Amino acid sequence: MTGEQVQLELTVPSTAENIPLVRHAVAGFLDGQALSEALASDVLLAVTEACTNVVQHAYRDGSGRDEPEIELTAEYASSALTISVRDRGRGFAPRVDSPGLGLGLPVIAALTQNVEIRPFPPSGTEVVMTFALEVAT
Amino acid sequence: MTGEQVQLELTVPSTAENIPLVRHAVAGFLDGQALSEALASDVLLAVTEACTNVVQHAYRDGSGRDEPEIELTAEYASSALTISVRDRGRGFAPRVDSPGLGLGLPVIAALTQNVEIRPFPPSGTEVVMTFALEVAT
Amino acid sequence: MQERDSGSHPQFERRQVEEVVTELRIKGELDIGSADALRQALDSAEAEGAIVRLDASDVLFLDSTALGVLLASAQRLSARGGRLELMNASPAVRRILDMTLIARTVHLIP
Amino acid sequence: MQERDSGSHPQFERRQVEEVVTELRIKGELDIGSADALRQALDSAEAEGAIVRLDASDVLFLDSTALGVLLASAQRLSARGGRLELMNASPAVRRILDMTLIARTVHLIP
Ligand SMILES: Nc1ncnc2c1ncn2[C@@H]1O[C@H](COP(=O)(O)OP(=O)(O)O)[C@@H](O)[C@H]1O
Ligand SMILES: Nc1ncnc2c1ncn2[C@@H]1O[C@H](COP(=O)(O)OP(=O)(O)O)[C@@H](O)[C@H]1O
Repeated sequence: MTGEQVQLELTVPSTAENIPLVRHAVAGFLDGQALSEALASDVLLAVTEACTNVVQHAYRDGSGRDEPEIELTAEYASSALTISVRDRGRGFAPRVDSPGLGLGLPVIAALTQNVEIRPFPPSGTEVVMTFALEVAT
Repeated sequence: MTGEQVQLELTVPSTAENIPLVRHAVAGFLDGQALSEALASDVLLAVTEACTNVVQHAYRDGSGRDEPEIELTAEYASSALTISVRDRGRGFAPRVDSPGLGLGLPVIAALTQNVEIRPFPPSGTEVVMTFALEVAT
Repeated sequence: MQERDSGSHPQFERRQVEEVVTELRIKGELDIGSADALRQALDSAEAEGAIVRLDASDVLFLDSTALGVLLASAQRLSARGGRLELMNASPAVRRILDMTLIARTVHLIP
Repeated sequence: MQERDSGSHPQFERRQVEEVVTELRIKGELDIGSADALRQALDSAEAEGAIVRLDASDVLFLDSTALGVLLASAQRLSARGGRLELMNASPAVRRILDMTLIARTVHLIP
């Protein structure tokens, strides 16, 4: 370990019950870093929203996958924390019948320095969230 | 003009009536390029959604700006079309009282190869949409 | 088991229903710039009866704002036992309709 | 001009109102994993009266899914002339409340 770049990788079944588990894992990962409490809680909220979207939307209408999963990578470099949440679901698609309030993506966008949404081949979605770290010398 | 990279830049007052105008300008810009009709109409839809969000959300509660504007840049390179929609509004923020159905961002994400949302300093929002072009020789 | 029984001895009933359908033909682009006009046109059509059929032959563009207006109308109509139908949608218009699965609320006529 | 007049000669009325408030203290993290439990707890509280006060002292986390549950409850209560109140929100909880301006629907008690 050089202390330059620290990584977390996590794959869990895509279920509602696993959302707190993922959040706690990320919290543990962040604990090792010098993050302000406010930033850490923003990160946990954004991660939760992204993972909740996987559970609610990605594998709807049983997209062929036997074992729907959430994949998460967190990477902590000197100036930014980057967290990617991926699924192998049906791909990003709007829903007029969403059970949610439509606040997930806006909350993520409001909390992050940058959010990217893109296909995750062959058919899933990747949401990459970047958080600017406080200036660290 | 080398034909390698073609650009469109556009700044219009942020009003509902200007949305078709922006769309038509982009349509005109795309006309010069070899895009399939299906891709072109996806682009126009995504652009419309992003600009509509500026009109509906960016300058709400009069964010100090005398002349709220939508700024758009379209850049056509050999393998991708990149369109950036920017505002100088209050910054991205979720709304439980949004008048919309919450379909704008999801529609954009579904239509694009990649969408990025990020702050546009000092206080606005930039939405960068990338469309993969059909393989052109 | 009653259901099973009637399942194996199917019965058919046929009747004719007279429906009054209000057709509304729309020409132009439907977005936030024309959403109010669309809303008003639908309001007037709804006042004539509970079944409204939009002819979208000449709708060149339709976005999520317009979709929201259609959806609201469809919901009002179906609450009255009616429905909103949409016919002759172009490929561009179908794209957003399909994408959002709105066909569950608005009745698409191919 | 009647309004102007009463404005320049202000009148005051004071009365006492007896309210029954159902307080609900929540402990834990509120997300999609606990949304059903939250919904049920609110349902039961709503059955007791039209004013429900959540004590969020021990709510360690609250996301947009939980917010949706609160909002639905707040709307049901206010339709009955009541309200949903939330007190003792931690900074992390306040963050999402402030961000979404939910305070217009849920009454925050500082
Ligand atoms: N991982 C995903 N896979 C497929 N579709 C998604 C995914 N995440 C989000 N979406 C789509 O984006 C929409 C908006 O998401 P969001 O803003 O979180 O609101 P909500 O989940 O409340 O609908 C969802 O309704 C869904 O249609
Ligand atoms: N340019 C912007 N500036 C500020 N907030 C925005 C902007 N674009 C979108 N938003 C926020 O994101 C939310 C989701 O946008 P969208 O998916 O288009 O749904 P809708 O516009 O129907 O609410 C909006 O309700 C708003 O709170």
